[in-house]
Amino acid sequence: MNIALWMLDLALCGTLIWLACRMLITADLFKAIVLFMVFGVVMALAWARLDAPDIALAEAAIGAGLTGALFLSTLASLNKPVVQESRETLSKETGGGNG
Amino acid sequence: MMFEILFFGLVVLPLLGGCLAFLWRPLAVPANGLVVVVQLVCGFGLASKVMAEGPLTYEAGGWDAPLGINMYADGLTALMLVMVAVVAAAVVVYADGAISLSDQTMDDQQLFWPINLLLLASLNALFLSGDIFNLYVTLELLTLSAVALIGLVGKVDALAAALRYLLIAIAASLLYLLGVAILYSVYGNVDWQLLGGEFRPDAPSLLAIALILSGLLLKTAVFPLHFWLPAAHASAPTPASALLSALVLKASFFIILRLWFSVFPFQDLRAAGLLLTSLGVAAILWGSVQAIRQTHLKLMVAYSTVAQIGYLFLVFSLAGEPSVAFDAWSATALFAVSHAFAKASVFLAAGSLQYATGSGEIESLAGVAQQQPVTTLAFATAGVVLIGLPPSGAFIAKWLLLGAAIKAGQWPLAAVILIGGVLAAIYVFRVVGLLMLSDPPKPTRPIPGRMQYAALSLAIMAATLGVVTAPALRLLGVDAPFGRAADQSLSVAEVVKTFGSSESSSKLWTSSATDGISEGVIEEASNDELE
Amino acid sequence: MGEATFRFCSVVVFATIVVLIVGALGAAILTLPTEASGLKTVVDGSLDRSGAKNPVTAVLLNFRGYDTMLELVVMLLAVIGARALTRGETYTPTGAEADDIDPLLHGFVRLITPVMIVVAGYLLWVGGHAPGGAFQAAAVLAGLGVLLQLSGFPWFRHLYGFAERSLLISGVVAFLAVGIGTMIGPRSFLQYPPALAKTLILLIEAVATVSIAAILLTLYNSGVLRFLEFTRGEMIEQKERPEGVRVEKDPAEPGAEASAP
Amino acid sequence: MTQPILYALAGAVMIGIGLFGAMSCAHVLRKMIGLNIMGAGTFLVLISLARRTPGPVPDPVPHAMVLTGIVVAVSATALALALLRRYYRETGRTQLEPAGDQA
Amino acid sequence: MMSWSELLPLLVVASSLVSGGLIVLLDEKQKTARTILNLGGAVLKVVLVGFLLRGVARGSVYEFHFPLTDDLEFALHASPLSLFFVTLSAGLWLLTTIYAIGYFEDSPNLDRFFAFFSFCVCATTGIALAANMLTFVIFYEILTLTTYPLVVHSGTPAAMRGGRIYLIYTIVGGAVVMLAAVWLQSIVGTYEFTQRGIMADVSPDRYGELRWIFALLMIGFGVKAALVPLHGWLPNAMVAPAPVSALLHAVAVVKAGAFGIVRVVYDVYGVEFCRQIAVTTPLAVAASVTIVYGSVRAVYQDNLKRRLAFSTISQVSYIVLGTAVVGPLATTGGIVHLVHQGLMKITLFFAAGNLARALGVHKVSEMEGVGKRMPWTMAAFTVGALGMIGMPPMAGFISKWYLGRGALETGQGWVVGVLVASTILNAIYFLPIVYAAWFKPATAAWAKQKPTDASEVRLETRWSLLVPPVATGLLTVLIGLFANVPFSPLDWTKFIVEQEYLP
Repeated sequence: MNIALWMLDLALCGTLIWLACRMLITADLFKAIVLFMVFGVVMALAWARLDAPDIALAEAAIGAGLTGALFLSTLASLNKPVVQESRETLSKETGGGNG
Repeated sequence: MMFEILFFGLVVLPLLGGCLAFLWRPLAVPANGLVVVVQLVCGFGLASKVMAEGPLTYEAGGWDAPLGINMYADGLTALMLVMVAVVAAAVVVYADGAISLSDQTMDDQQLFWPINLLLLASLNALFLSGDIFNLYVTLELLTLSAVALIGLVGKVDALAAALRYLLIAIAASLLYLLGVAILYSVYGNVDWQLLGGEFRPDAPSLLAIALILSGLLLKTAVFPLHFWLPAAHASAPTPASALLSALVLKASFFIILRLWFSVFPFQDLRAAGLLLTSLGVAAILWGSVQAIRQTHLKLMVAYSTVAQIGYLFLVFSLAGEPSVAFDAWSATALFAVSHAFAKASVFLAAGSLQYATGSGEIESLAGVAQQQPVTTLAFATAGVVLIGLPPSGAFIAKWLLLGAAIKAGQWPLAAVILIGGVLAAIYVFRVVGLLMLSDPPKPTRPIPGRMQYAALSLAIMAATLGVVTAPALRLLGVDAPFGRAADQSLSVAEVVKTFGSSESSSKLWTSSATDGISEGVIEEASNDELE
Repeated sequence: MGEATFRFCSVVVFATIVVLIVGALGAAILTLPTEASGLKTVVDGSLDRSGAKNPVTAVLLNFRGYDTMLELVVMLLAVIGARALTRGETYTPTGAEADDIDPLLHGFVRLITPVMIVVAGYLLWVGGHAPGGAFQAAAVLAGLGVLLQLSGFPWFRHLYGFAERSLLISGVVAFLAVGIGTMIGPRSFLQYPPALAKTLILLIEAVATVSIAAILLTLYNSGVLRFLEFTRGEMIEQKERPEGVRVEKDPAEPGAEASAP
Repeated sequence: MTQPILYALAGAVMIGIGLFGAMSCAHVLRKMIGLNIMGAGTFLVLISLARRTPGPVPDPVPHAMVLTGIVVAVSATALALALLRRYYRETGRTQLEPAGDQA
Repeated sequence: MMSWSELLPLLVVASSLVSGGLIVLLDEKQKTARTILNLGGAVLKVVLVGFLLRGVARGSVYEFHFPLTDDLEFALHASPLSLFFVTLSAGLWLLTTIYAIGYFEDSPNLDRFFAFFSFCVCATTGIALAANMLTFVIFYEILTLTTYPLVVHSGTPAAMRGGRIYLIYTIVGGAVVMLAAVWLQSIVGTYEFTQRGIMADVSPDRYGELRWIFALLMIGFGVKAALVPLHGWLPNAMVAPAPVSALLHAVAVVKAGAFGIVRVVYDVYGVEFCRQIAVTTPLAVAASVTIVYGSVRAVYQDNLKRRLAFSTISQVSYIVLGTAVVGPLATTGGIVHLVHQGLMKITLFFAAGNLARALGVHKVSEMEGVGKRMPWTMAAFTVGALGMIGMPPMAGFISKWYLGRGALETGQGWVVGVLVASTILNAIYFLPIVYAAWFKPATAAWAKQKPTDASEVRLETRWSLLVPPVATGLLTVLIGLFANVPFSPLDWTKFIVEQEYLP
């Protein structure tokens, strides 16, 4: 197989690993999630390289798209302030923990 | 063929019921009731059919393995399905009472019903599955339904526990899936019987074994991977606690048992088996001690689960000794069933007591026995089974395990089996003693009868399980991974007479017999029974 | 042992575990034969009887259709679980939102909606013989749904209750219905008659697409919570009503339910 | 060293990274990201090993498995995130404490 | 279908189980129904045992087998030895039931009490009839469980403490027995209790293991038989109400332990084999130590029940001693003491219970002059005490006589020394009580207040509390006097011993 494709494969693998690391390292969760969606897209390319178009489609749509959206919306709700009453329950949590 | 009906009753109907229960609330309780009854019928039906005709297989989708997915039912499967059916019946009755105690208008507790049905369906599907990837899917199904059940409460500790459990379970499933992937890439199929036929202990296969085991051990919560269990099982709503401790853990253990003895070359894995067993030993001791130290009732029961799970892992080193392999293996299965009944009952009783006293602390149980005799009796009886005292199935199982340990010359195991029993006695009677204190008879909330008697009936079944060990062991003998001392062609009574004194020699005979032979024996044996 | 030390030690432990796994995995992969066809030949052998020309679809919906059905159940369970957890966080559209939609977005949505529906339909249909199928189509539909919501189409928001629930379960039910049908057949569960295979697969996929789309959308929705709509009063009311099927009192809140009636 | 093996090794590395993240990160959201990476790695191993077929067409069975796997992963993630949100709403926390029982 | 010969032993065991189960279902207030069930169950059991006795005497065999696994089975078998024990427990249970009904009257939780009371006796008969070790262990453990609620019946913290101690001792003991039983089975395979043991075809190189197993069995049974130093639970269990103490000491628990030892020596190992592997002498020593130690401790107890408890510890070891001193006469003495000690000790506890209930007398020092207030009770007490000392013509004399002769016959004179010593000690801790009760003026608090209950004016206490001790006291004298008539305990024992020794 020709060298260019080899380069491409290497690049894809490298990018994937790099993205994976970045995701876990970056301090900013929002950035991490964006990286995750990019990661999904790159994965789709990798799938395509492995002659798995079905999975490429699914990954692009579900893996990158929906999961990313879920992460984003969750992050958004985590950034919202919590109503006062529930803050008090903070002490509760240790109460039920295992001894 | 009849298996179709059984498959329908055990998998299709619960799924359908779950959907409908979710769709239209008035259907929820009837659907559960119907499914539970059908499950009982199908469970025992399958058992009798297996006992009569030997192992059964069924091609879901009509494509034979390796292309399609095979269902497979032998004695072990049948026993597990019966276990599920019985426990589920009691839990559903109890849950009906429990839910009636709380506000009807909220739908999230009504969601217990559909989730419960899906959980039962996934359990049955798991026990019937003959395909390790299908096992992955059913495991995920089981995990999600379990997590959903824990989360139902919405209490903070329950949420934390459920979240932790889910994270662990996802990682575990991925490890398992990775192992499956490797096995597929080596052998080109995922049917565990085909795999068992061609399994080679080469590097990738061994790695696959390690991955699959680590995933399943995480889910089975064997020491030291138990850290997620107590909080999860203790903070879940009581019916869920019962289902989790009694059935869900058994599912992942069942897969370990199945793969280890029917697929993996366990005779070449003595070291690994020894490791598993030592984990079990550690679990027995550590879990029991922790249970003794707890102040919260349901946490105590949860730690007792950690301990009792340990007993299930003693088989992995005992089975290395061919002459005692079947005893150890069947005793383990028997112990699993006995523990399922007893632990479910203990959890249900504990939940009732918590409701009655309005507090989960053990101290607050002082003198409750006068107001709640039935629940107290249930708790005590089931507790006695946990200790492993007669005439429970656990007693016979411990007797067999003890015998196996002694014959195999593994004295430490014998000691641990006994010590575990004594420790269990300490934590059980600590509670029973408090309950029976005469001072001061304090007022408690009334508990609906169906909650009390669901727990009690399970407890009594657990306590009298020893009476039916003979048929249970004959069922387990059907296509067991080990030859059986006395084959089914003789009625067990005769066996005791003829083989009784010279049983050791007869053991040696069958240990040399291959599965094929013993299967043949079973075939003709069952024919004899039919006539 | 200090927090920092503990953290450090655990990180070291984790790292060693991971390195071990990766190393073993890599070694195992390198020992594998570089050529293996798995079940490809078997699949090709019976592809013509499967009712789908795309081998993946054939495996997904015929050979291992049982898996796929259970997988739909998994999604359904996720929805039910999320539903149970997001209690009280009702998704109430306010009239205001419906008004203050950006007209540009509005027009764009009007434009894109039919296109996406067509794309979804194409993906679904093409799945029979080429890459594509229910999941991909459903994903597109779900994306469309999200878009419609963001652009605040009120009519969409009203899809709740019985109708929504029936959409959610429809995929599983379709599978089960076909399965029961084949069992009455009398054939094995989900064993399509070769003649009808194509039709049945398409039928299941069509229903599954809509169902999966609804599920994905609901999952997404369970994420979009209006915390600020969560007023004090509701919270208090939340705390006081008995929760879940629990029959025991939360041990951490002494006295709340302790006294017997 | 063929193309499938390359991707398989990359997958192995990703599994490692994801697992490490899932174990060592405190924030639940990041744990979930880690688990998703781990899943992606697993799928990558499965698919790339399925590509070892002689001809141009890979073995379809793992593809079906991975499609199933992806959907299962999304479902699990969604449930976990729902749990996380509720947990946050009750406690205002985004981490699982105490450290005694690390997930 | 099951034949009568299979059914009968099962019925003997199950009768009290059924009555107990029915009592559980009763409501606490249904006093008459409960009483009927209690007495009915007890009487029925006695009748069934009667059938059994007649049948066995006519040489017919009663067996029940139920397979649990391939090589484990639940089996009952009515051998002469087991019948000996069954008759004792059935008979004394009837009396104890009558006594308990009168003793408790209207105190709370009686359903629970009487239910477990029945279960307890069910377990005892099971132990007696067990045909193999598995069955024996099953009932042995059940006995532990069913006696616990009786010990802690009063529900006071003290009772709970006593119960806890009792439970820990017996559970550990049970575990040891179980270990030994399984180990034994792994050596000799499946077996049933058979006269002269089952060790015939065990290769000598396993004798070492067999000795270990024997030691374990003795320890395990020694816990319930209260062999020193395993006796710790017995004095603490004194917190239990008088009927329970009577049950523990005379009918059920302690006897079960002793019976287990007898079973092992005669029907598992075989007494000859025991001597062959030289395990009897250590056992004899342990028994002797227990006899002397128990008597010595008894002397220093002021609390009446505690004194009786220590006396039990010493007296029960007579049975063990008789077993360990190999030889027909000693064996006769030991086995017959199973019954004699039961009768005498239950008499003493009934009497003690009456004193406590009617006059609130708990201490020996309070008993001065009590004989005038409660002559019948004290008469029974006196008979029991004298019997314990071994004064002819009481039953106790027979036991000691045969034990002594057996010892001499086998040339173990030191045993006689032990007997004499313990007899003297018995006299030291019993005679002063008797003397004070009859001949000293009443000084204690009870002397001041007049009896209130009408029945206590007519009789010294209500009849249901009076009949049992008088009856047992009477029996103590009678079986002493007519020791050699057919079907007397001694006669029956000789029948057993013949089968054990004569070729």
